[in-house]
Amino acid sequence: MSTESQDYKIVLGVIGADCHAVGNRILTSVLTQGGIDVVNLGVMVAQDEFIEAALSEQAGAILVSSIYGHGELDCQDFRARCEERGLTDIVLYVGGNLVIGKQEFSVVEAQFREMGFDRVFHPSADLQEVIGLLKADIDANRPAQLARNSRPLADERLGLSA
Amino acid sequence: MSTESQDYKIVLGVIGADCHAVGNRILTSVLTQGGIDVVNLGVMVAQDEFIEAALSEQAGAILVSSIYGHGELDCQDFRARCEERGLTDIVLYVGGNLVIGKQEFSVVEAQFREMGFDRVFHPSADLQEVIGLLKADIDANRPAQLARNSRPLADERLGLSA
Amino acid sequence: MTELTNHRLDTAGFEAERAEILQSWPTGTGVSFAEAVKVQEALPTEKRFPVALAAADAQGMTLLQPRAGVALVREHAALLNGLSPYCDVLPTTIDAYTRHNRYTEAQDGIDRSRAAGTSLLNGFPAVNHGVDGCRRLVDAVSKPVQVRHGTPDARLLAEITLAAGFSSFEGGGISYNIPYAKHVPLERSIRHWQYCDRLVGRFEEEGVSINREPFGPLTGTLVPPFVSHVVAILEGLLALEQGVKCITLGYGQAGNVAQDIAALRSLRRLAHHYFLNAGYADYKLTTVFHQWMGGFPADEAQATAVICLGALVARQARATKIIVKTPHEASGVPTLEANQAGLKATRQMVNMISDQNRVDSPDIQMEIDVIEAEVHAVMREILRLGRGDIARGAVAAFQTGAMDVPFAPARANLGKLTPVRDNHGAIRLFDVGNVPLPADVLAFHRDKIAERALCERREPSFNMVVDDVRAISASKLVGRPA
Amino acid sequence: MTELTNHRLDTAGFEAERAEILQSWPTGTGVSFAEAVKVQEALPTEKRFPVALAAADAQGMTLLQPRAGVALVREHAALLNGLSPYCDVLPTTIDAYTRHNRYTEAQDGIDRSRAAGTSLLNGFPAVNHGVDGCRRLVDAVSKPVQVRHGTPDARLLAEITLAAGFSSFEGGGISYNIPYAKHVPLERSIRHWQYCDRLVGRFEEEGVSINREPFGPLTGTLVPPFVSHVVAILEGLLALEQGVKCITLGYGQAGNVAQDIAALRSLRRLAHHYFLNAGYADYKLTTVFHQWMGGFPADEAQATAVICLGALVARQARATKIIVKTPHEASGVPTLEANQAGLKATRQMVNMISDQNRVDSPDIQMEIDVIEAEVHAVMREILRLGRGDIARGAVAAFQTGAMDVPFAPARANLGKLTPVRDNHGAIRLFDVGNVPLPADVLAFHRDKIAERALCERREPSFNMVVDDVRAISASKLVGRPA
Repeated sequence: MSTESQDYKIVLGVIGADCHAVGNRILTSVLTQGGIDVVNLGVMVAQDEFIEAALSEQAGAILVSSIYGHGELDCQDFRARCEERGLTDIVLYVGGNLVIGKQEFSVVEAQFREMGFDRVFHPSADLQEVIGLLKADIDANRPAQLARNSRPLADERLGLSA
Repeated sequence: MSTESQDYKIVLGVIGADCHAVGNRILTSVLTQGGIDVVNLGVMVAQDEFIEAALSEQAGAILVSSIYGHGELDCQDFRARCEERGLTDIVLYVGGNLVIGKQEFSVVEAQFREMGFDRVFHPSADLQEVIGLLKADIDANRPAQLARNSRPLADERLGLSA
Repeated sequence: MTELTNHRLDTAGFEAERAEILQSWPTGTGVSFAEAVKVQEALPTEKRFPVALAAADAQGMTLLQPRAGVALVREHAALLNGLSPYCDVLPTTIDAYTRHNRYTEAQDGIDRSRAAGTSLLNGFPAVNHGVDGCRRLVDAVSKPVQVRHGTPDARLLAEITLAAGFSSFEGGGISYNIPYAKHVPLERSIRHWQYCDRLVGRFEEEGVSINREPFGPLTGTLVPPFVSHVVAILEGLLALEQGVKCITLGYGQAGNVAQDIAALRSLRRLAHHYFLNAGYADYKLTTVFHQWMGGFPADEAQATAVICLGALVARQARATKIIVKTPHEASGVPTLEANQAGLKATRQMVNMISDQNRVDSPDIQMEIDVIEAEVHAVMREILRLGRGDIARGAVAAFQTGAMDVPFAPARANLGKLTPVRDNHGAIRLFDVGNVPLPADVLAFHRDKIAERALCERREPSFNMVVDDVRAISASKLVGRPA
Repeated sequence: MTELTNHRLDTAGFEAERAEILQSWPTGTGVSFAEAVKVQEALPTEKRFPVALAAADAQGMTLLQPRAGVALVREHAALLNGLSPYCDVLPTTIDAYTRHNRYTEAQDGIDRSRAAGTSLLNGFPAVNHGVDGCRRLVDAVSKPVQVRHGTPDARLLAEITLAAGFSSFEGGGISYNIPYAKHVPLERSIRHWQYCDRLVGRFEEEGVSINREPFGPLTGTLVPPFVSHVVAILEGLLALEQGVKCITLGYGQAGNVAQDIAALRSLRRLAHHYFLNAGYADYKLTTVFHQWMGGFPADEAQATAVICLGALVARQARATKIIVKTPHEASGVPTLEANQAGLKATRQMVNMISDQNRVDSPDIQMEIDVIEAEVHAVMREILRLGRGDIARGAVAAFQTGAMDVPFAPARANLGKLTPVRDNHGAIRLFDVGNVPLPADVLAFHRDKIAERALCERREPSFNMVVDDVRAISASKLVGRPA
């Protein structure tokens, strides 16, 4: 596998009026060390800011955090908005305390998958597992092999690419 | 009301193989201060010991404690045994942790009332309330007024009776 | 806006500003100060926050307060009345949209909550409910109620809630900006909170006491005691200048028992020192201890243990009030039952510790000495930067990083200071950033961290900090390598 | 029976007694010592109690152990396996009929439990299940298992359970008589426990270590530390004489943090003092701390707070093991889930305290001094009464009341000593009875109680004691007047 040499660029942020900054810092640190190129938008990020960053940075995934319980309101129509803006086939993850109060996780998960998120995470999710899933999902979503082969593979093998 | 001058004698004990002595001490102390004449048999008391004491002391009630969970086994047929031994119309109370594990109190109460106990108490029952109920139940169970009137009422009124 | 200084707002300017604020959202027009004073005067004693605090302080009691807020008035009143038997003073937690003055979104949340039959907001949108809605709430409960939020510009919120009979108001120009906002300039939020404090001062002048409580825990994550103490002292001074008289300073549990006790004891002492030195004498100072504000274990029994440690330390340190967490903490907004459980566990622990021996030790004294040296060093720098004015000085200190709150979202905060736990779990400085601490204090921090590094056979690094941040929810205090 | 003395039982007498005991109930015939040694030798390391204790002691860890026992083997194994992930060492609590050697009633309980589909016994009737049943249990679990009971004559129980691979045995001739029986003479129970200890000594001689744990908390109700310490030291000495080598001494939480820490620290020191002075050197000493053994609050959140205080103190005092209570404590035998909750809360608290500063204070040192003076005074009297023999001395001391356990059911106990809490909640002596404590110690107790009486404006009386007994379940430590 040559996945090590692949680039995994993601856009990360805390959505809505949510200013919980700690998890965002931790995520950035752990994902970066896990070989992910993190474009961190910080806290209080609007849907459009996520989408614009993903477009301009050519990111493979958007990771949306929501800790304060308004996730249900803030994440409405996120997938539709992405497609509307031409961001098709992007991997969408969401995680945190997504709803008000303690609810069965499977119910919350189903709700957010229904809303178009590819994966839904607990606040206590194992970040190493998240890294693994993220890489797999981004790989699975990449343009066909042919297109990819047109990139300078030799350099990649020699580790010469920046 | 002349209840103050009445005697309220009860037999108290912890039934079966149960050696929880603390509650027994506390009960004795509080009931005595509440104007109840307590014949305390202590811990590890057999059904027959309760009954013999109630007969010989002419007690108006038997208070059975059970803390260790075997109450269900130890209290079986208590009422029947009382009647068999000629102890009819005695007030029977039971209290403590009567069954194994945390069960709905109303279920336990129904079970022990079915077994012939007049009242069933939590371990955290209010002891002042128990004293009130005990006096009322003993009074209600006394032989008819006529018989009672044959006792030396004058002495009672003067507080001369031992 | 004129340059920010720590001086009492002049009456004409204040009244002009007020007129503007009350026009900024339709419910603002429901506010009349004369009416507000009458509403406050009509409050029975048992609903006055300052009375409850003064009584607790005089009798050496510790009050319990939960957090709670839902979208609709009736549901919120029912929630508070469900909590009331288990606590001493009541909260009203404001929703996140209102905190950012997004009243349109808050209204949307109210409407959707009505439709859904359950609160979709994480708090009570007091501005949208207006004076009448808030008064219905205050009328429906039987204990003092405080507004708890996280609003950089809380002027309209303060006008509406205080007019409705809330008798305590949490927050401050620094503590409700740095941890709660991203783009708000510090001079702006401090100025807006001068307004809130002046409003409280106006009530005091009418003989109505309103409690003010700067928000102690800041980001709630490995905040060194001196950092939150400096903010508390600054906000206390800013409030006193505007005429506030009843002040409760806060501290969020850090986890190490000795450090936490030292922190609460030194907070009281340092505050009196700065308040009295600044010439204020006519004030009532009390303290509030926040149970662990960082990540909680998901398991409810484990979460209750975290709550219990906080309760124990708060009582050992003789806090006037405890802000109580719940066993649902890891899942966000708790149910009524979970909230009651947190209060009951806290009450039991507080009661069991209440009469016990005063806790003291050389370790506690050492922590007090360190905290005091740190606070004095930063306060000196703030006064220097502000040329004697602490409002100007505070803004400048955050700009230069002389004051720096770890893990804060605000751009106004430098974010270079990085804390880490030492080998006993006390919070030390891994990177002091630009904070001007004395050399001996820095050496103390370095030695303490080196002791841990040696024990764990790894160099101190940001990984160690990450491990610490996640430790309590993983059932440890210190984030050791597995 | 020859007169009781503290000397190793001679082999011939021991073997004769053994033959008799194994005949006393049908399952006794299933015991063969040679087989028993083989079963013990075949135990994997992770199932050996002494190994777990030694490792914890060496690494400064605190082990957690729940209580659990139900009537049937399969159900009991399932229960232990449900607890196993949350604890370090396993219990098997024996039912109350077996404790009184009423094996016929125990059999009735087994039969009725089978019929009812739920355990009607409050523990595991190990004698009735015999060596085979007990071996099936030990085989079904993956951690060390201890027998926990309250049996004045535990000879057959010890034979059967140790032959089946249990590797720790709780109890002692005093601690399993005075709080657990009514009519059993003390010389008889001590003699029967010499047998149990000798049996363990025989295993030690075969190279198989078995842990012995005298029962620390006694009646679990306002027991002054010196009272349980004297019993622990006596039972330790009695066990050592019979060849026991792995001893865990216990203490039950009294509630006052300073006194509890002092008690556990002094217990270790005093035990070494008496053991070494008596000429024993080849032993391993560890300690066990029992979370609050008195009445619990019915509310589960409040009960968890009581559990958490115990966990904190146990870890601050560096106990080797904690016996963990559950949020169902007030209702008797807990469910699996409640038992897990108690363990999880305890683990979280222990972990959070684990790395923190050693707790020390003048108060703790004062309590240590008092406890040591008390223990030495009573031990001197016991040695005097026994003319140098602690077995004879123990019996005589209980007879005269020189040793006296509060609230004990046994007739062998005088019951004059009456404890009460002082103004900080520490346990003091309201009535010393016939216990020969030094005058300065008595004055200390008197002063401490007077301080409380003054504070409560009432004379010390048995009412104060009653209030104290009921205090924790009513959410207080000290039973103040309403």
